[in-house]
Formats: sequence, C-alpha cells, structure tokens
Amino acid sequence: MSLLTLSNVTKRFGGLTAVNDLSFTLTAGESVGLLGPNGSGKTTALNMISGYLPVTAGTIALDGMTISTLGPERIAHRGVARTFQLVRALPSLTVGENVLAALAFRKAPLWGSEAEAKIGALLESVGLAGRQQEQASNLTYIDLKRMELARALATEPKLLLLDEWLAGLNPTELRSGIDLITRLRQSGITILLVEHVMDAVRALCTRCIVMNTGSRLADGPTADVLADKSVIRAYLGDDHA
Amino acid sequence: MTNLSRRTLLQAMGTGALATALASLPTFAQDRTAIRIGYAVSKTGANAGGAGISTIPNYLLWVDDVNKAGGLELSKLGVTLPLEVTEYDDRSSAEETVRAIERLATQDNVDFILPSWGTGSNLAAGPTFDRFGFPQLAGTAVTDMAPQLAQRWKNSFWFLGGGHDYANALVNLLVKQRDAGAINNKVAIASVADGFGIDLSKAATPAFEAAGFELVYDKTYPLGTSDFAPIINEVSGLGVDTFVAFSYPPDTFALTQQAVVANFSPKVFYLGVGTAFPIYPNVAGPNHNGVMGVGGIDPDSEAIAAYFERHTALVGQAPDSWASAVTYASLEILGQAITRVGDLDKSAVAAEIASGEFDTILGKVKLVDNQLRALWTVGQWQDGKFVGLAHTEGKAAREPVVPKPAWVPAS
Amino acid sequence: MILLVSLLALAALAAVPFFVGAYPLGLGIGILGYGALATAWALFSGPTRYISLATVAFFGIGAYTVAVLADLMPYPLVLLCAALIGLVVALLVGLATLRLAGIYFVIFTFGLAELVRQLVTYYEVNVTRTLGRYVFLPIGPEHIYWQLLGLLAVTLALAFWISRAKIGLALRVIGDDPVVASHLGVRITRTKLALFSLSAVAMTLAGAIQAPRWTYIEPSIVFNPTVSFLTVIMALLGGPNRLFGPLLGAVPLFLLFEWLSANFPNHYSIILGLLFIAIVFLLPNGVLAAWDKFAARLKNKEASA
Amino acid sequence: MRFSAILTGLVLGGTYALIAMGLTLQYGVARIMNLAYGDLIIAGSFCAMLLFTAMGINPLIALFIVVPLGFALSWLVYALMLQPLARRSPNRDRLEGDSILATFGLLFVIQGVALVLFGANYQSYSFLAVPIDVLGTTIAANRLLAFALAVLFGVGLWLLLTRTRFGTVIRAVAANPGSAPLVGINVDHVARLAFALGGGLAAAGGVVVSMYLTFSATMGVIFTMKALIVVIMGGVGNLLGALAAGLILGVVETLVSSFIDPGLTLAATYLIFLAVLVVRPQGLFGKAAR
Repeated sequence: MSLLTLSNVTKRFGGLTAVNDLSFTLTAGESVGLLGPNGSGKTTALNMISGYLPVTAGTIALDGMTISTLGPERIAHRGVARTFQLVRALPSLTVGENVLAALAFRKAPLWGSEAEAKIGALLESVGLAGRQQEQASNLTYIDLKRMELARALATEPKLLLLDEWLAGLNPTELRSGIDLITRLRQSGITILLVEHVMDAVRALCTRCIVMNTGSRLADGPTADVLADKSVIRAYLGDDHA
Repeated sequence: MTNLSRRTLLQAMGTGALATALASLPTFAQDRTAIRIGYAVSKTGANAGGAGISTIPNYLLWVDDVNKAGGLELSKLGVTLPLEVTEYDDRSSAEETVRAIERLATQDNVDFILPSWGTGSNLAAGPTFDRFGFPQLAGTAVTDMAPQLAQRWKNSFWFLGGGHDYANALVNLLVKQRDAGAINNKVAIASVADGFGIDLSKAATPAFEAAGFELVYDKTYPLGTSDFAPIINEVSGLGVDTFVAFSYPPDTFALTQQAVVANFSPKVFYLGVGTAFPIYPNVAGPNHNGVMGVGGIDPDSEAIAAYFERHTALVGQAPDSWASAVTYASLEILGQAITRVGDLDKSAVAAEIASGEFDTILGKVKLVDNQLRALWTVGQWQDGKFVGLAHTEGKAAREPVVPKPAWVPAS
Repeated sequence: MILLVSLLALAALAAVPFFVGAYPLGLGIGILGYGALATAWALFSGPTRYISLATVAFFGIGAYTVAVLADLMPYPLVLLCAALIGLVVALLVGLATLRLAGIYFVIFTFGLAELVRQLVTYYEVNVTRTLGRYVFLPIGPEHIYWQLLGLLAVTLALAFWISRAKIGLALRVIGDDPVVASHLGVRITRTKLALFSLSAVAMTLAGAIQAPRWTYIEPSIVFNPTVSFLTVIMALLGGPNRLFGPLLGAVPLFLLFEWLSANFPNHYSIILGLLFIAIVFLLPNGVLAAWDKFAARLKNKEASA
Repeated sequence: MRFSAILTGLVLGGTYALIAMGLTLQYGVARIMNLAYGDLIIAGSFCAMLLFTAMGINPLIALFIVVPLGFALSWLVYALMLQPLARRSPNRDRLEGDSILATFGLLFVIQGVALVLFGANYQSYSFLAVPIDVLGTTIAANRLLAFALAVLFGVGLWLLLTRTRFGTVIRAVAANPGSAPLVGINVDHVARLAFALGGGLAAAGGVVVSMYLTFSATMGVIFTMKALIVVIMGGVGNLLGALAAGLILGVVETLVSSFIDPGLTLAATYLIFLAVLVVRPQGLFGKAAR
C-alpha cells in the first residue's frame, strides 16, 4: 500500500521553477534515497512534503489523504517528521526539553513522568543516554544531529524525512550514523532521505529517485539507478559547470 | 523570591515610616526662613511647549518679583519671608502630576502648590489638591465644567473660562460685522481633534448656526497634522469671508503660512491657541497684522506694559497675550491673599481668594463662584500688540479691523 | 513553602497603605502599575522575543472603558467589560499581526496603538462631540494600590504557571525556532494568540484600574506612547525571560525616574539618557543577572556561616 | 481639485521619503534601530534656524554646514557607543535589544541638550513661504524646494549605492552581513559609514523640514516614528521602498484630508501601513525573511 504519493507537484519561486511536475510514490516500510545535484529541487520537495512550503501545483497525499493543503503542524500530526539540512536545535532548551517539545505537541501528547521515561528511552536509542540536562547549544555537531533525530522520532512518525542527515560526519561518526538509521529502518518506519554520501545511500536505500533541474530523472532500484548514464552525466556535468 | 519580597516590603515600610515622621514634625514660624512654593510642570513631553510659554516663565517671574520686593509679609507670624521653590518635571503625564503633588504635599511639606499647564493636568490634579486642602489656581485650564468643578473641589479656582465664553464672544463679534455689511454669511471652521479644539467647536457650531451663519465647512483634523494644504485649498474655494481654526500652536503657524501661500485671505482670519504667542509675528511676518485669535490684552494698561517689560527682561521673551497675564494675575491673587490672611493657613487663604477683591495686572479682580469671569475672549494683532476686541465684562479695548489687510506675499 | 512565602509577602504588601503617607503610596501605585505592565508584557514577549509596542493600546482601552461605563454599571462589572474588550481587540489584532516578525512586528504594534488612538479620537470628536471624559469614582489611592497589587500577583502567578505548563514550553520553542516548532506539531498561531491575548487583558486591566486616579481621561493622556516604551525598557532591563525579571527592571527604573525628576528637573533628560547608555554598557545582561551574582554571593556567605 | 490634491500629497510624501532614507541606511546596513533618529532631525532644524535667524545664513547654504555636522556626530556616536555594542553582541536579536536601549538613552541626551539650549518652545522661521503655481495648483516654494531636495538626495544616494564601489559594499552588507567578511569587507567600517551617512541625511531632513514646519525640542519622537513607519512599509534597507512608501503615505494623507475627512488622515496613514504589512509582512519592496 502506498504511504506517500506526489502527483504532478510543481513549485515556483517567482520566475524560477524549483520543482517541476514531480510524481512518485513511497510504499510503507520502504527506505528511499532522493538524489540529485545541488539545486535540483530535493530539499524543496522535502519542504513541500513536510508543509514548510506550499505547493504551486499538484497534490501530495499521505495514506490516500491530501496533505498538500495543510500547514506543517497538521502534517506533523498525520505522522510526518523531518530533520533539517542545517541542523536546527532549540538552543535555549536542554537536550531533554528538545525531545519533550516533540512529545508534548504530537498527536498523542506525553507530559510529565510518562514523557520523562520516553525521553530517556529515545535519547538512549540515538546514543545520548543520560544527557537530558545538557544545554542544546553546548552539544557537538554529531550530538546535535542525534538529538534532532531523537526529536523527530519522538513525534512517532510513519514517514521520516532526513535532509542530508549524514553530511559533515567523520568516518567513525558516519558508521555509527548509518547503523542508527539501519536500526530505524528495521523498526518499520518509512524513510525518505536526501543524501550525497553514496556509500550511505547504497547501504540504506533499496530504491532511489534522482532529480535534475526540478524534474525526476530516474527512479528504480539503487544499483540500477546509480549505474544509469544519464544520472552520472547529471552529476558530473553539474560538478564541472 | 523570598529575598525580593522581603526587601521590597522593608523598603516600602522604611519610606513610609520616614514620611510619617517628617509629616508629624511641627513647623514653627520662627524656624522658617522662607515660604515654600512647590510646583510640577511639564518640562518635557507633549505639554512642554505650552508650559514653556504660559506657565513656567510666569512662575519664575512671580517668584522673582516677590523676592525682589523682599518677600511676603506674614503679619500674624510677625515676619516677612521670601519664596523658596521646589520644582518637579511632570513629564506631561497625568500620573506624574498627581504623584508630584502628593510628594510636594506630604514629603516636601510645601506651603502652597502651583498647578501644571493645561486642562487635562489641572483636572487630573483636582482631587489631589482637594484631598490635601491646597488652593488650586488653574490658570491654563479651559473648561465648561468649571462651575461644577469649583463646587466639587471647594479650593479650586478656574481662571481661563470655558469654551462657550470664547465661542460666543467670537460669534457676537462676527454678528456685528455681518450686520454692518463687512462680511458675508459664510463661515469655515477647522478644529484640532483635541480637548481645546473640540470644546470650542462644540460651543461655536451651534452658536454660529443660532446666529444665522452658514457653516460651509466644519471639520476636525488630528493632533499632529503637519500639512494643511488640503484644508486651506478646500476652504479657499468656498467663498467664505470668515475662517476660524480652533488650533494648537504648531497648527496655527502652519495654517497661517499655508493661507498666505495659497493666497487665501479671508476678511476675518481667526486662529486658536498660538496666535497670541510672541513668536507669532516672527512666523507670519508682516501678515500677522489683523489676524484674530483667542485671548487678548489691554494695550493701554500700564500694568500690562510693565509686566511685558519685566517678563521680557527676566525670561528673554515677551509673554503670550492670553494665558500668561491671567496666570501671573492668579499668582498675584495668591500672594495678596497670603498677606491679607497673615499666615500660611491654606483654608483661610483659599477663603480669601474666593471672597476678596485683588489688585492685579488685569486690574481689580474679584472671583465669582471661584472663577475669573473677567476675561479677554477675542484678540487681534494691531500695531504689534495682540489687543482685546471682546471682554466678558468690560468693553473692547479696540475696534476690530475688518477686513484684515490682504496678505503680503513673502519675499 | 513557596506558596506560603508568597502569600505572606502579598499580605505584607497589602498592608502597606495602612502605614504610609500619600506620596509613598503614590510611588507604590506607580511601581505596581508598571510592574504589572512589564510582567504582562513579558508573558508574551519574553519567550517569543516579539517586541510589542502595543502596550498602551490596551492600557488606553482599559482606561477608556472605565471612563465610558463607570456611570452605567457597578465597578466590578466595568472591569470585567474592560477585560472582555481588551480580549476581543487582542484576538483581532493577534490574528492580523502574528505573521509578522522582528522589526516589522515592533513597528506594526506601534502603528496599531496609534490607530486605536486616532479612531477613539475620531469617534469622540464626531459622535460624542467631547474629547475628555470625567471619571468621578469613589475609589481612593489605596484601593487602586490593592487592585494593582492583586493584578500583579495574578499576572505573576500566571507567568509562574505558564513557565511550568505545556504552553510555556510551546512559546519557548516558538521563540527559539518557529520552523522547528511547527514541524513538531506546535500550533503556533493558536499558542501565540492565547498568550498575546492573556498579556493584553492584563494590560487592559492595568489601564482600567488606574483610570479613576486621573479624573480626566483623554486620548493624549491614556494613549501616550511613552507607556509602551517604558514597559519594554523596564522588561528588557530586568530580563524578560525570568519570572521576576520585568519587575526587577520596573522597580529601580521607576525609582530612578522619580529621583532624577525631583533632583534634576532641568537636566533630567540628559542625565537619564546618559544613565541609560551606562546601564547598557555596565549591566549588559540586565538587572537580574547582576542580582543573580549578588544572590549567589549571599548564598555562599550563608553557606560558609 | 483631484490633481492638486495628488500634487500636494506627492510634495508631502517627498518629505516623508527624505526623512526615512537615512533611517533605512542606519537600520538596513548598520542594524541599529536608532530611536534617537528624529532627535537628530530636530537638532538639524535648530541649527538651521540658528544659522538663519542669528547669522542670516540661507538654509540651502546651511545644508553644507549642518549635513557634515550630522555626519560627524553620527560617526562619533557609532564609534564610541554603538560599535562596542555591535562587537559584543553574539547575535542580531541581542544587538537590536541593546541598540534600542542605548539609542533610547541618546534620544534623551539630545533632547535634554536642546531643552537646556532652546527651551521647550515651538520654533519657527519664515523662509521662501511664497506661492508657486504648478499646473494650476498653488504650492509653497519652500515645500517645493523640500520636494526637490528629497528627490536630489534620493537620486544622489541611489547613484552612490548603485554606481560606486562603496555603494556595492554597503548593499552587500545590507543583504548579507554574515558573509560580507568572506569577500574581504570590513563590516564594522561599512556599518559606521552607513550610520554616519544616515545621520547626515537626518540632519539634511532637519534643515529641510525647518523651512516650513513648526518644531520643538520634544518633537523628535514624532519624526522617528514617521520615518520608521515609512522604512518598514517600504521594506527595511530598501531605498526605493522608502521612496515609494513615503509618497504613498503623503498622497493618501492628502486625499483622505481633501475628500473624506481631515480627522481621519492619521488613522488612514496607520491603516494603510497596517494593511500593507498584513498583506506583505516584509514590506512593499522587502525580501521575504531569510
């Protein structure tokens, strides 16, 4: 059964078309990579799915219900969570409060001692056990990413959107990051990840969608897509431009 | 939290105890070296402009005049004492005015308190003056409520009349001109949407209508308007011989300049507060001649001439020709009442102000029901003086010049 | 324990009018008035960091409501009406403004206060043909003091409750990053609207309660923009994110104004200005931070004693 | 009639645009929300009046004295008072809060000095208050001159910003203060220059308005707020926006005053301003935040 369906989605900023007539479907439990050179519209697509940007044309549906007319908080309540390309912590809050914020305002909110227990569990699952009281602004980059992931997971999403979550990590961190997402996948969450780290894409994604200049260039099993000539040209061509 | 509350509390109680202690100290006449006069005036804020012209200079001048004369004689105490001033800035806020008076009355233990500038501040201060039994000599408050206020607060005295006084006097004057054929029947009124403008236009509109005038324009403009071209442009096309503006000083100046520029030169050009200011001839140049406005003075009075001279010498500029002389006269009344009573008994002084007759720069003055009813109501610039054309009791000092001279285009 | 101490402190403050003269009582009214305004302001603006200059719009609406209705109904009912009117205006305004951020919000709220003032003036001038209104209510300074004290206590209690409640967390999240907030499911508009309205109602009441003190109400008195500016400055100075921050800004500043205007009536402006600049430089984190340091030192002393 | 109202409105709007231009530089580039801006305008007015009445110096010539003074004073203010704050501030919010507090203090200082020197009285002098006929509409020469000067300053500033290297640098800082240092721009230096330039413009505005408006030491706040409204309505840091917003406000004020009711002019101003912000929260010409 399809979880997420984009039908002919277009986004224009003034005269610039960032996403052009994009359509694809995600099946529940899938883990799909959204690839493409810089400026190809990947993040814009994520932003429309999460409700941060309204669509110019087309529809996005979750579980068969249109969500492209809803604001981000309603979409969050329907079960979509995300991380951001540049990690967005809530700096004046503690690590625990960052996660609590997600628990407290989700569809089935948690507050008080129930929330405390859940925070502990979530932080432990991303490798931040026992660090509730730390100020978010004091965390290292990888820990911020972990915290952001815990926060996204706290909303109990059906669909998790990861925007270059693995970017900027050193090899050791990358390995533990990939392990972390693998575990998530195994738990049954549908994941759509925008990623440039090809090793990670190969390890995590069964299927890839490639975008170029706002349109879908390829869609298929990871190995096939990464071998596709037009995909390679799109990447190399852009890199040399 | 604990610390804060306890500390605040202690502080508050400390201040309170101190205040009580001070208040209960008996003051002996022989300890005195001066009569303490207190006032809070608007040195900053929206009222500072008005207070700077009509109120503050007269307070300074009166204190100076009294002290140069050796002070006020207190016969019952057998001393003659100079005045000593405690002054505050009320920052043009009613709340500050009230608190400053409370402070003057209970902390500084002054003997008399002079009010702040303006109708609003005098009304706001009324209950506080009343509570502490100080006579309140409102020299710059224009209110039709004066009779009721004087009853409500027994020690309050209202010196500047109400909107009706000025509006009716103007209408009467214009009726005579119309009946003599000097002006036509059409009148245009523009009023500032603030206390003074509304009070006067509220009184003037029905009075003009009752007198059979045709009000072809009767609108208000907001406080703070800077561009009067639209109003003057519209009015100049209406064929009026009489233009009336119940305006504030900046508006008065701007309206004049705009009328000159648009060459709108009606036979009667009457403007609200500000026309009587000494700066007006500077602003209007030769065109100030013949302009009418609120207030006026007796150009033949030697007392007034001497007052203008002393004022100019001390403050550096002449007083305005409306509220200034009245304010100064109110102070003279206070001084004379104190001398007659012979000590600093506030209620006795208030009673004397209410009942006595006084010799002031306005001439012999006696208050009626706590109000000064002898007022110059309409004035006109003639030969460099803002002369009174109408008086509530006496007769005009000069005949009105109608039509006023045509505008001289500025060069 | 905290509750007990607060109640004791409240009772002690409530007893003040029995012991002091008119002037300290007047000071108390001023301090409580601004304390309540600054605390109410910080309810919304502290966590969201939206600097609102609409304070005086609500303050003035409260005062005007009292002026208009005082003769028509009993006083408690008048206060209730004032609160309701403030609430309705706040909801309308909130819906229109809460998209704005930063300086745009600041100036918008200023424009709003001026618009309200202009409309009230226009209405009074053209419909009632009077500008000033008289409030002759038999309410003495001590009653105003008690009412303001009550208002301040309720506002503080509310602020305390909010800081512990979900809505407080929601506001802090919005203040930190509205985008993240919305993606976590925080209903931003609803949350901001609720707090904005709550804060506006408290400000409206502050105006309504003080109206009888002035006797005479006109737009230039009760819609004086200085009130908005002072409120912001007091709250910023004290630290708008702490329960007692705004109050700790209001008390010293108010006393400072008073002291300066009494001792330097002619150079008040200059000295005040220089002091302001000095404060920005010397107490960069607000009074509360300095207070914290002081308190920490005290605690150390107590511990070592 | 309608034409004359529009013309009068444009002339008034020119003044608004003129006083807003300096502020848009100060806020847009130096990121200082300068609450003392209007008091600098008033200071300029006092200087012009003093030069005219005491020494008979024509306000047009006075511009050459007063504008450099305003520039120098603002330069000093920035260097001594605001730069340390800007350096100390970890982020924009903080600088905004600090600059509000500090310039609020400066406002009082300037106002206090003016009060001590000139008292609280209304001041005014008469210069070029002669009628000029423009296509059948009579307008005061001094207002027309003010409009001409507003256009002159506007065009001059626009040329400065678009045609010179210094202008490019200023615009770069306004657009993106964070990355300006990456391309070798000294942000401190540029901000100080922009702030000083804004101060010069404020002084110029003061000279110009003193030719036809009555002013007093305590009126600065009115100008500050008017300028802020124009700046915000036009979009922060956008010269064209300030110009358009100023003209729109002037025309609206005049039209409402002529055809509806003078009592509603200010209400209309604020209504237009609020309406613009409701529809375009970033102002007429502003870019959407971030």
